[in-house]
Amino acid sequence: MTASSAALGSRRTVVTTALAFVRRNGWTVALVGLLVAFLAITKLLQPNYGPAGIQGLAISILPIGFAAVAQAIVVIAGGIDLSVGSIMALASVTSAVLMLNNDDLFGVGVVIFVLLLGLAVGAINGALVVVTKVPDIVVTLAMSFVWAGAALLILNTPGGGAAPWLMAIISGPLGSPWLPKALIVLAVIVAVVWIPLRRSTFGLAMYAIGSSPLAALRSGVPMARSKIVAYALTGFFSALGGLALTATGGVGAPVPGSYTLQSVAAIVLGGVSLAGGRGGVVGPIIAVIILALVRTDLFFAGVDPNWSTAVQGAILIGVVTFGSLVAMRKVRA
Amino acid sequence: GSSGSAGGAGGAGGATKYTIGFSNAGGVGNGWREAMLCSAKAQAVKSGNVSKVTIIHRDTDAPGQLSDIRTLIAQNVNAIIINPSGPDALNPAIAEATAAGITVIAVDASVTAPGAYNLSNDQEQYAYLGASWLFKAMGGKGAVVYMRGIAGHPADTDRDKGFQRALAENKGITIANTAVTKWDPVTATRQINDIMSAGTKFDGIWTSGVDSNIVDALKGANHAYVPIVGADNAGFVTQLLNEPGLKGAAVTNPASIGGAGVTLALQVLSGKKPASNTVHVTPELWSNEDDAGKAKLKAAADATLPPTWPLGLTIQDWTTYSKPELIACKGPGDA
Amino acid sequence: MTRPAGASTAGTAGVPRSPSATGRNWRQVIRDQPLIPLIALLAVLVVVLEFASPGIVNANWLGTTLRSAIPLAILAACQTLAMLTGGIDLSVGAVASMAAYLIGTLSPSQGPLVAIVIAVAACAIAGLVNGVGIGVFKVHPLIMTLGMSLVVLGLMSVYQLAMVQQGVHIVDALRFVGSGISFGFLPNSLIVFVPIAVIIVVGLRRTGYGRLLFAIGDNPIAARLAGARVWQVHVALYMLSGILAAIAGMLLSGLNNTATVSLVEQQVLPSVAAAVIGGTSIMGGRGGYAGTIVGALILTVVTTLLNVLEMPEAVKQILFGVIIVVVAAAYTRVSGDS
Amino acid sequence: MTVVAPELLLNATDVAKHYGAVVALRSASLAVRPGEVHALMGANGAGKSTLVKILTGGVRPDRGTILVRDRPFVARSPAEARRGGVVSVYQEPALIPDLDVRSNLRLTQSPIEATRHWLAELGLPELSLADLVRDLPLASLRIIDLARALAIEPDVLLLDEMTAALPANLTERVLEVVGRQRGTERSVIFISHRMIEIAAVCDRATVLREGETVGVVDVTAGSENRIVALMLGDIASDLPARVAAVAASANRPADVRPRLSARNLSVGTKLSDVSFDLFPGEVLGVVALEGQGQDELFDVLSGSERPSSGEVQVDGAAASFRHPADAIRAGLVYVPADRAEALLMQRSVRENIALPFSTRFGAWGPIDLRSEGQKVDAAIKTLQIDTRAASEVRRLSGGNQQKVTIARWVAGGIRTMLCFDPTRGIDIGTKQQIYALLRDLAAAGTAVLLYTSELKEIQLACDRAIVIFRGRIVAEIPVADADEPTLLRAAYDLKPDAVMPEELAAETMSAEAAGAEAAVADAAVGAVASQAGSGGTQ
Ligand SMILES: Nc1ncnc2c1ncn2[C@@H]1O[C@H](COP(=O)(O)OP(=O)(O)OP(=O)(O)O)[C@@H](O)[C@H]1O
Ligand SMILES: Nc1ncnc2c1ncn2[C@@H]1O[C@H](COP(=O)(O)OP(=O)(O)OP(=O)(O)O)[C@@H](O)[C@H]1O
Ligand SMILES: [Mg+2]
Ligand SMILES: [Mg+2]
Repeated sequence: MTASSAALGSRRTVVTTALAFVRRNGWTVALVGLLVAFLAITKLLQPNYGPAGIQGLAISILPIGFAAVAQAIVVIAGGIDLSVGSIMALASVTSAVLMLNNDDLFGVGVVIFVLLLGLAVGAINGALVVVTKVPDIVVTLAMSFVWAGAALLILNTPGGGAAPWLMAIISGPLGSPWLPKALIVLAVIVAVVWIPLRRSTFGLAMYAIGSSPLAALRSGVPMARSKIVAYALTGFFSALGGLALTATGGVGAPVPGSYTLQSVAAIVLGGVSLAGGRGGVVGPIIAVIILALVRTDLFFAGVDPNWSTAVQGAILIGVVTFGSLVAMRKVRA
Repeated sequence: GSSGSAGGAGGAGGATKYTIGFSNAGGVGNGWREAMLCSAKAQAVKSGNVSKVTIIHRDTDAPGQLSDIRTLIAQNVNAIIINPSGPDALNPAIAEATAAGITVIAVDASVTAPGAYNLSNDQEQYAYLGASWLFKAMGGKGAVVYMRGIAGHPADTDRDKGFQRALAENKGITIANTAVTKWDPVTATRQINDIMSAGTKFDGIWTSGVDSNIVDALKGANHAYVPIVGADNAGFVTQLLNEPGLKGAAVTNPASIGGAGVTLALQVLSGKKPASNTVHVTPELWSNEDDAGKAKLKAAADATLPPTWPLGLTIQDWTTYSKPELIACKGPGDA
Repeated sequence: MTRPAGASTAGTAGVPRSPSATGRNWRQVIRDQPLIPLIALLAVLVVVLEFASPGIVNANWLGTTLRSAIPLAILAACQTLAMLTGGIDLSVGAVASMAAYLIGTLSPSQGPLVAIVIAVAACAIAGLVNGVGIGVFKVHPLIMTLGMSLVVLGLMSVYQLAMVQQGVHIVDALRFVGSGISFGFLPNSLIVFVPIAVIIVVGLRRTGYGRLLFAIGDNPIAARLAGARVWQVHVALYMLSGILAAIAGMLLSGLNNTATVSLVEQQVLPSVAAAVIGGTSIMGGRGGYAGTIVGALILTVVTTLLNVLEMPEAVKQILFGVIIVVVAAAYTRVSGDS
Repeated sequence: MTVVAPELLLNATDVAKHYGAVVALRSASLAVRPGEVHALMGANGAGKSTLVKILTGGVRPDRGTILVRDRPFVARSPAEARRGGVVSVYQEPALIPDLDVRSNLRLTQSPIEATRHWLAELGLPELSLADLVRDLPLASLRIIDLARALAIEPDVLLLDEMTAALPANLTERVLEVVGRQRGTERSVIFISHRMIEIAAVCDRATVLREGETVGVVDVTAGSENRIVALMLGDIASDLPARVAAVAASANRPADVRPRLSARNLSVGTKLSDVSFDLFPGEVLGVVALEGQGQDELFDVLSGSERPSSGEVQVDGAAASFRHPADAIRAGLVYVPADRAEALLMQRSVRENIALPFSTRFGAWGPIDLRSEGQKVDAAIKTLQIDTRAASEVRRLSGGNQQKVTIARWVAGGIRTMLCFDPTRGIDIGTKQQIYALLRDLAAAGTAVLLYTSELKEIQLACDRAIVIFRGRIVAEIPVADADEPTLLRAAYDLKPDAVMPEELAAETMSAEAAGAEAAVADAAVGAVASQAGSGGTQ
């Protein structure tokens, strides 16, 4: 390389770094653009759309947001967890049963307990995958029945209660009316867990086992342990999703919603490769918000609600097809 | 459908026109829920007082429905009718709605928010009424097959309470088998066949929602008919009228509760508030044993409707549309 | 030009019997004939069922069991074929329901034959779109078929509202085939199922297309380099899956005398489970339909057992999950190369 | 030579390992002294890789003792072995495709600066650590793998067929670096199927046959014969005859039309203006360093990629391939180097061989099992495939797997065969069979295009060779002149007897050492040349 002034050099590195960032995170950057576009459309369709709408949006995406993060982690690590929804139900009923008629301090204990439960349940999933060597999708499909059954054992109808502070923590705005607490909670929890994780050796290990198990083994990655920890983290975030269900609903919900498949759809839209090793958690969270906005916009546009189910399916197919076309172009270029 | 658009256009300059939002949280493709929505639309047209019914309808749970209600608030509707996903979960959004001066009506199941009105089918009474009739029809003794809905669903829980109450009052009755049908005809058919295969003796069947399939299964297996209680679904009512030797009763679980909700909303909006915040639509029981019941069955029967569609198409005093208007399923202003 | 025979074996290590030779033989047998342990498991379950409810196992029971297992086995055929290529078809529930509902609503006006043709064509089109997405645009099958099931369910819900006046009529022939039982133990649906089963079992082994399904599941690059146009195989596969789903939907609507837009939804995960229990690898390249049929029977018998034992729903679900894990784990132990 | 310390650095005795009924290692012993480069030799399936995996914790042995510096050494994972000072570069790269190079180094806690140093030494000074591994060519990955291993200064470094996928220039650098380990406190265990490399850098060789150590040989001039004899057992005596048979190659009548012609083929910037003719009955060799456009050439001819300009002609008529199926229909069949690209690992030998029969849409129907069986059996016989483990191809040895990839096309009858490095990583005996097969096919009128990374093979199997450099054909060499020095110089695009141009040297060597290295490189070429010469006179 030829000599150049230090200033020019550093500016160039800033630009190249930015370009490299965009290149590597192209999908996420595009998603942010899409999100802004949808927000604009929403405002156009419904000039009244404001803090209340944002508030409602934030609360409604909280459980699925956690579910998407949960799914993203395990998929990055080369697995898939079809029991995310069931673990959410289990966490939801457990927290609701334990919190009912108990004081705040106890409630804090319950939250910790439920998160540990999520870790444990996830670790069991992971251990089964590792020990039985059965494909992840089969193990977790089977375990989805087990955890859903366990949730029903604990509570066979919606019941229990949520600690008031838990409900307060996610409702209402913080500071500006445009900043819903639910979104802050999601962002803070995910950031606190994910950022250090992503930078740690374990984070690398997770990407490694998802990207190439053989190479990971030979790079000295403790395979079984990493996989189990990845599943445990998925359980942890699923439990957060379950707590979010309790907190938003005020009761424990024993019948898992369609969160599992939604989470898979969200992470794929969010740029996580189902083959493992690629993607992050920011994309999936944005994808979750976009999916929620699409529904709102369809509603504001006066589309028959039955159509909107079809439209959502079509969007899912369309976006993923687009993504794979882009990938194919890249390979050719 | 032309009456809808005519009503919408004709009344433009006349009486006050309200907009109504409807939030439904479950069962895309579920016949009962679709009928509920159609009845709300039809009643809105019929009232002549509604300019628009906007429906948010999807498979979701409390968080999603909270967001839906807030979306409706953002639309500045005058009233919101909710088929709630849970009793307490929606309270924050309902409070926002009432604070914004919006009338909130919960139909089918109730909510606990103080400002909201509840207009619901009494599910506990629904089960109690049917089970009591059944146990009497069985002669106060014998074994009953108890076919529930979805484990963990609020309506199923309420119905279980009613069923258990009737059971407690009839000491001679035992449960031959409890099956959880998930309100899925395929699952329910499997279960009744398994029960018959196992040689389980039973003298009556109480089934939640899935009914005509059970009769079909008995018939298919050449099993003697036993007294059976189901809901006012088109297929089952036809069977009650036409199947020789079938003794049974249909308990109404009217989907027209949606239309009733519109009526209640308009009453509240026009200042005629009901005495209590909770209005129960009491279920009726139509048995094919007595003439009164038979007459009701005959009046309701409609072989052209899909077998799973509920026949409680109208509720006296609450809905005023005609059946074709309901089936047209057009709201005010819809083409 | 001839070479000494030694040349070819020089590259391979000798293969003397190891101490655990008998253990390995036992495994080898199970590995080559996975049907044997599956059928044994089925037999054990039947015995347990008989113990749990003495007298239940009789001709009548056989008839109703087969009758319920057949639609499940056909749906599981969709999963088996898709899984052989490393795919999955989550849209079978929506597609099969669509077939049932279209026939139910169209037959009064169009006549049963036209209604069936329209329904099967609609299902084939849904499958075609799946196949194009997966084969041409390389969309992951899980996502493609999940999206398709939403599209189909949404469209059918819209259609349902338009068709309420028509009512639903279950064609008599479907009732006869779907729910009838002849000679006390032979469900009429065997008329449909036996040819399907034979075609699939034999076809997988003895047709070029069957070979290609395995080949693509094992190594799509190799299949392509050998001249296979992989997308064609996918398109044909998912169209076939759509048609099979249509058949299953028809049988189920006949069996239940009902047609709704979500009739078959609850059978999707069991159909995947049946294929897994039957020994088809979800990773592709390994499996077969005979095992799937036994898998469907096993699930049916397990369900009956749980129904008869009146297990609480929670326990049922737990046991259902545990059985899948245990059977799949046993498979992997025996056939894997740990 | 080196002063050999009396005590052993690594001493493995009586190591055994079986997989089910297959005995991978019966009783292997390996004694490595400090400061030596020790060759581990053996035919395909002899157990070399298994022994490597056992020594580095990838596989648990059934039996045997392993001592490192006289202390028992137990490694339960590659990471644990690494901590114990035993590190391997495996046959396949151990880098994570979705991470950049730096993260890969971080993952293995490899010192970055030392790795950079070794990358430079090994000929990749410009490599950016921010590059995603998946974007790098295979050869670079092997080098990164090696640099990473060298950087942690292991006591024992195991290189399992390190050079198999490397172009000649990088191979030289690796041999040179490995050679430098001699006389230090550390040792290298070196596995390669290329005798020349063994002769160039190794002090001693341990030979495995069928899972057993059958001899330890001091590597000196002429010891190759002894090693080969030990490796192969009985069939060794058969080798020279076959080499001779190859030498008597075909004479083409003057009026014969080319089977396949490339006319001004270009693919982006990778391949420019390539034209050549391939005649029936000839084996045309393609020689190129890594990444000179040969991959693109084969991709175009096999229908995997479309040329950006130019034309392919088959039997004189223009042909356009959109898919491998088109090429196959035009009679062009392709044998990729990577067996994982060609084989259905879980399916039987029969299904693998019969695969092309059923790929056409018209052939989706019922299979005629009788005629299929006959064709498959004939192909198995022609290629002498060992079918004891025929129910799943993954259970075959690498060499037999490679034969299956060829048998597939033999079964259907071949007009034109495109072979991309078909002998990569397989043993001498099998290689000989493949050369003979290519000659047999050519004798029967087949046209064969053969790319090989082993220059020696040109003279063993080809009639003439074309050399590609930076996407262009820079030389066409008749077989008689195609000795290794000539080919190597042509591959670098050097005029005969010219000195390496400066820029080229800079590209392959670290800048500061360039002057010194040039001499070494020349010496290596010389060694290679003399080696080839002695091979020819056997
Ligand atoms: N998974 C397996 N199960 C049973 N036998 C196997 C398995 N893998 C390999 N074998 C047996 O090992 C022998 C050689 O296989 P191997 O993979 O070691 O080849 P290789 O010697 O490494 O070949 P190459 O050098 O060409 O890579 C074969 O005879 C085969 O039967
Ligand atoms: N995973 C496995 N399962 C079963 N057998 C195996 C396995 N790996 C290796 N083998 C057997 O071990 C023997 C030795 O294999 P190994 O890979 O060590 O040979 P190698 O000497 O490295 O051959 P190559 O020169 O081809 O690399 C082979 O015969 C093979 O059958
Ligand atoms: Mg090896
Ligand atoms: Mg090998």
